[in-house]
Amino acid sequence: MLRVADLHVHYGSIEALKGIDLEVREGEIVALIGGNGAGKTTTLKTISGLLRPTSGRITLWDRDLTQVPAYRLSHEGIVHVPEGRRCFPRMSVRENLLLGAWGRKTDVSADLGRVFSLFPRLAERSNQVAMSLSGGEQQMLAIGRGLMGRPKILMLDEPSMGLGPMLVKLIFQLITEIHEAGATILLVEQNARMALAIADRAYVLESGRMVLEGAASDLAQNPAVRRSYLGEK
Amino acid sequence: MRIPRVPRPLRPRVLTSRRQLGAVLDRRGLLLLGLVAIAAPVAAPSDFFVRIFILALIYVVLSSGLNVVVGYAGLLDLGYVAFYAVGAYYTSILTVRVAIEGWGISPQDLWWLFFLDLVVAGLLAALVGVLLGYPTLRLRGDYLAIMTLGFGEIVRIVATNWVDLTNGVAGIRGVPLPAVDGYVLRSPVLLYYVVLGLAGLAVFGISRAVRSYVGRAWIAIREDELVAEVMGIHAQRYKLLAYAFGAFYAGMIGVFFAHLQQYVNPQSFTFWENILLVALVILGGQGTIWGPALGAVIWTVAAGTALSVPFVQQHPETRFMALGLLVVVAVIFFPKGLLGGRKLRLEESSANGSEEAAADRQQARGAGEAGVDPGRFLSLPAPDPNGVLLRCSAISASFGGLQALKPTDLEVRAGEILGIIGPNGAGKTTIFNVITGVVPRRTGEIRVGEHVVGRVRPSAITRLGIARTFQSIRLFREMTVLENVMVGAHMRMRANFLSVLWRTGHARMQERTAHREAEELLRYVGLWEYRAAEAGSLPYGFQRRLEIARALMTRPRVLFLDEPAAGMNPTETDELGSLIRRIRDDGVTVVLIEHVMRLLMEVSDRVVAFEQGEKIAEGTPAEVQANPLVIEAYLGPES
Amino acid sequence: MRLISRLGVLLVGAAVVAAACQGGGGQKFTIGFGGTLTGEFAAFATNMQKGAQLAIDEINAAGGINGVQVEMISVDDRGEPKEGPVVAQQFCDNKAVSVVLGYSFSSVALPAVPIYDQCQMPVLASAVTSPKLSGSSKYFHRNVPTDAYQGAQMGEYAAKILGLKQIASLHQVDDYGNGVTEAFENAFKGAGGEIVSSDGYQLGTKDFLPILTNVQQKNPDGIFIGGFYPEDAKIAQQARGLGMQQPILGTDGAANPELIQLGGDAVEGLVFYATFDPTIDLPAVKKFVDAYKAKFNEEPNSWAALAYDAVYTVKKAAELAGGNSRDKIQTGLGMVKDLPGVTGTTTFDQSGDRAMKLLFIAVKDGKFALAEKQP
Amino acid sequence: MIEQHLANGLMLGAIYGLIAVAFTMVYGIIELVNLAFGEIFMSGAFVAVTLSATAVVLFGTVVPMPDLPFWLALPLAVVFAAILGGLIERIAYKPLRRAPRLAPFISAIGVSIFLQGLGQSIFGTSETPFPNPVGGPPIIIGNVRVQPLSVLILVIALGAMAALALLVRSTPIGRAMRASAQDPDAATLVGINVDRIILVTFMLGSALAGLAGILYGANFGFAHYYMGFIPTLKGLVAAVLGGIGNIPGAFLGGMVLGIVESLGAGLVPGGAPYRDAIGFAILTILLWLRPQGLLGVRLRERA
Repeated sequence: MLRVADLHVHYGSIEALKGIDLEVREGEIVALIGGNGAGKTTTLKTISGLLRPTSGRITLWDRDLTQVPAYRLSHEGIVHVPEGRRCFPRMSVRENLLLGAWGRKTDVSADLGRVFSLFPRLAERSNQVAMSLSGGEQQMLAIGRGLMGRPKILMLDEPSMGLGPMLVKLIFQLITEIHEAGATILLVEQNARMALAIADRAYVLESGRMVLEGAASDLAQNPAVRRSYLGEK
Repeated sequence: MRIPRVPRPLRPRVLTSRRQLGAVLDRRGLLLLGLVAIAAPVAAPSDFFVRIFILALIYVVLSSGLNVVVGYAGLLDLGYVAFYAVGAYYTSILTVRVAIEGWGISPQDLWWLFFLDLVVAGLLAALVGVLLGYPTLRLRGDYLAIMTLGFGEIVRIVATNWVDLTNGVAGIRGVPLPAVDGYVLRSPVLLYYVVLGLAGLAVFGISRAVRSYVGRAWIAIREDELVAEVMGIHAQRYKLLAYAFGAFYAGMIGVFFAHLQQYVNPQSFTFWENILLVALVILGGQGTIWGPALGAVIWTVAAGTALSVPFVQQHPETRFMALGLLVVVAVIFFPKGLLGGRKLRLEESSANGSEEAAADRQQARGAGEAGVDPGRFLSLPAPDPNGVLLRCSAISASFGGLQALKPTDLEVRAGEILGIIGPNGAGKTTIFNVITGVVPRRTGEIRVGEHVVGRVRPSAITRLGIARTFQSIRLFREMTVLENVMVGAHMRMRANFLSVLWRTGHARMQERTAHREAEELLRYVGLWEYRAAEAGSLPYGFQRRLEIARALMTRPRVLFLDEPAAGMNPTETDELGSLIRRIRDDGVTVVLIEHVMRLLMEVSDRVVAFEQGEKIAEGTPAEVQANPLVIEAYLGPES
Repeated sequence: MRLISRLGVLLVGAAVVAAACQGGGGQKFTIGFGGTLTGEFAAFATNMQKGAQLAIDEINAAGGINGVQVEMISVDDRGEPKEGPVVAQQFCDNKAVSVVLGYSFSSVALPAVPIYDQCQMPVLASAVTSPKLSGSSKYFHRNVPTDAYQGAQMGEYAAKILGLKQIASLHQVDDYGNGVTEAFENAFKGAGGEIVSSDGYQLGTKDFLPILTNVQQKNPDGIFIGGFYPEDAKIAQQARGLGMQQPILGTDGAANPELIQLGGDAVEGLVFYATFDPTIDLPAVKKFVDAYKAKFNEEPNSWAALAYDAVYTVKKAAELAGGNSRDKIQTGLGMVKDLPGVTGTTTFDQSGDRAMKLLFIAVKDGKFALAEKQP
Repeated sequence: MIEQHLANGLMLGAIYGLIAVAFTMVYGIIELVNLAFGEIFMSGAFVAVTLSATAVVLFGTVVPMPDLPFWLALPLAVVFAAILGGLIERIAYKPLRRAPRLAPFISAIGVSIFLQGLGQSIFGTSETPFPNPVGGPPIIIGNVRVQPLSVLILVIALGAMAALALLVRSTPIGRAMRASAQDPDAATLVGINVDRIILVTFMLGSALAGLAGILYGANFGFAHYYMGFIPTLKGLVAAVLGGIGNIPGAFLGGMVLGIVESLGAGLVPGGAPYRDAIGFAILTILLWLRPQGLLGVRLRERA
């Protein structure tokens, strides 16, 4: 469904991605794991158009997205929930969610109802401004806002970052639920253990190159992965 | 025959100054520049150009002085010209209205007053700078700009309307030309050399100031005032110093201007002048030594020579249309200024293979081999009798009615690693903020050892041996890695401002010591190779470590780490764990907020758990992990 | 480093080129014209510039000065005092320039005077009226009378001829406004009148309601404005808007046809004095007015007229002294006596000022006309 | 008498308020102090006066003009100002989106200088008369006299401000504006064309500045290429007074500044020449006591 081929991205003179290939099939959860500075966030930002690749192709159902401006991509069905949640801090929960459906006139309130039923905490706080929410609630809001965009593919960047163990579990549970409801998900996670637990397939990125890929369960058994990313000595 | 090079002593200048200079200007370059400056009036085809050069040099002083405030300390000042006015009016009033008209002294006998006034007016302007700067200290960014604009206008309007003192718009006439022992410097060429001397003095003084710990403090404030404060920099004091120092030069050159014109009136000190000066600083490159000077020369000479172009003479407004266009084009193509934005990057730093750098490296390595113990810098005072370093009793904090931290007791014992856990919004970071003075506490008492901490600025708390890092990394991104760490030495820099300008032996030695310590700390955290890289260009995990090194540079008794492992993978997290242990073993007590339980539970001696602004559990890691309240609120079952 | 040394070379190079451009001429009589040609207050100098240009064109058509064609170099000082010496130096350095005209602001002329003094350049200014310039240098002349003289004339006129008893005075806070108003007030009080209020305002003020609201309370029987026509027009409009119907007196600053365009009905009846009256029935004036209108599409004002006369005064000086050098012009200016022009006759006194008779002019039916009552 | 001074200040304040709102909108979205509003202000006045004349002198030559009625010339001039503002944004600010903070500010200064010179080239150095579009006798309430035009100015300004505040608060486009202001990247990710939103904001702000220029010109009976400078400075001060970024605050700031100036110039003996200083002094004192402005919210330091 989503295919990334030979993607190169530069920050100034530094090459952050050195030709990566990646594929997400419909209905999958694909995890992208790797160390700091490996290029995980860069990959997502490039797919969602925030960064321009130096070369390479990004296609969704064979439609070339490489030259589509960033703001169009969410309308194409690529929705990116960025690292650090990035809710609109001085707007209410409801306004944040409505913005998720920006540009769409139909069925907005129905979608709003669906998100509220998925995240009852948000429904309770729908008139609070986003900056007054706790970290976990903000993450729910960010994901909810993403869902409002009716994603064909939902890209989550470090949804567990900075959350306590219980919340991390809750967020992963929610991701599984969303997936079971039919969403295709590309997940970037530092918490490789959890990510591999829920993913169908996974990629391992190191210094801008894909070094491993395969079924998530296989990778979770791979000794190199276990040593580098699962913290086994 | 080859003469073996003797390794030179370690020179801190090498790494720090070049980047700040913007354009690299070595000794040869300086010499050449000096020669060009000296030859300029002789080479000039007519006195008209000499007059333009004189104006250009006046603007060099003004823009360089303003650069201290805007470019280094990061305070957008739209009222700087007021200090220039203070200097010009001070000398005019004293010379003409008091001495010549009031006391009937002949101008010939007053020639020395000009030279005296250069200094006195500079000091007076500095004083006014402090007075005007004081009420603006709380303001940030654009508010500050508008307020300084207001001050500038007020000074001008008062000068216009206080006729008894300033003679209003009519101005003060008959200010004598500069003279030496009665010989009047009537020739523009001689006047040029006077102002060249003043400009040289200004650029020299400013370059010395900014290449010292004072300059680092200014840049730190510009980059992140709160963090600068936490590094022990009394931000308000240094902002005032920037105002005063910048104002000094404006006052000084104002004196020259008045005597050059033999006349002052408020029309020379308009808002337009302020705008122009800010534009010159930005166009040339704010925060570089030569940028603003270059901007001033280009602008003045271009605007001046345009006066001779027949087309411009017929359509005078095109002179300013062209300048306007030029500004837009220049800003679009050089947004950081002509000399700005030339930074040493990661790759360049290793390519910086000059002999000097090599000598540096060798020297530093030598020092390491000589068995210097990194922990030496982490020297600790003797622990207090109860073994408690920090005791908080019933401290609390609230924002806008929301009580973020309910009255809480907390003690930190010497030599331990204390872990703090809790869900988001539980008040963990707030505790850090209250202890480090970043957030005012509503109630309670904090003791460091025997010392009761009053309601003081963060910098004062840092002086008590408390250092911290931030949850979201807050480095001085535009400074190099080494400079970042050196900022941490700020509290130990005792050379006063004058000896910094004079670069006394004491000041130099101090700078060298800080440099050496910073390099060793960088080696301690494993970042030595990156010391010349810009901090913002480091990978994320390195930035975390750099923040720790910078905090350690303040030689703390207690180090507060706020989620240092956030965003690290397990391998990095493990490395971080051993670094934290090493820091503790070297004698620094550590307080650690962390969500990564594997790390926290492994390294902590004790753990405190918070929820909703309250302490809910305290004990050994095992105890806390087993605490049902903690499990319910935070860890969840099966942890 | 290379950047900076290259820049130095570049600058010096540019200077040389510019200087080369600057030389030239030699066969021409060159007049320097300095004034504020850009910025908020550019109108005064552009008017003078036009007047001078007209005179130069006429003279050139008639064979020039002492047989030499005349050209004018205009330089903008932007109204900035710091430009004063630079512009002066530019004229001094240019050996072709033998006299300098113009000047919009005394504050720009004052720092320029010592430079002209040094290079012995005669100056004949046409719009600066500060008493401080009187006798500031033997090279400095002007063909516009000083504020002190003009203001006093108006004060006496208001009290004695118009018979006003109580006047509220408004003045722009600068050399010109302060000087002219002080003279006016003293003369008016000396003649038995009373000044009920005296308020200042900054040049360029648009909103006079605060002052006028106060003036209205005093209910004077006349309002005097020591300022320029844009402000005169606004004061008149706003005063009429508040329902004040008192007669308004202006100064030579009002002597500009724009006053009527800007002020409309509100300035009807406004009385002021001037050195120049476009409606006066003299052949020379009519010729000047017609030629000016034809060339510039607008009515001439007194600055245009003064600069026009200044050029003819320079011509006369050159002819009297028998040469076109700075030296000769300087000598010649001292010899000019009762030279007729569109602004009356020109003679310079010891301090370089011009003594002359003022005309009192009123706005009548949307036009300037000699006031009914003349001294 | 004090009532009269208040009435005087109210009208002046309405004009300052409009410019302040223009500053605040643009500042709110890209943190830029757009000093070029001064020249947009000027262009508004000139276009209105030009369209409603039978002929004007442009570049020194007489050009016939359509002689439109004021009520038609006004909206056309406002549209012109909006388009000019949009052009400036595209040419001088958009390339600087990722540049250091002060760069666009300096670019704005450049634009301002350039347009001033252009104004002088086109319209000459003299003031152009601006005929009073609303004649008629003054309205007298008690012992206060106001011009019908002043009342109209107040009504137009209040209407424009209210419409704008409503637009930003309660419409989707307003929501998108706020979102782009608070987090442009996140706004892009939800599908908002941030560049276009910024352009729209600029055009709206420019329309207001142009409107302010027309009202100012009509009220004081002139148009001049330098006319925008001082009122714009005042508008900026007003925006800061009100707490920059806050639309009703900016308008309130304008009102406060207008009234304080009028009272200061009228009631303080010898105060008239100091009127500009009065405004700045108030600003200084207020910022000292309340650094976030009248209605601004103090943002808590993140740590």
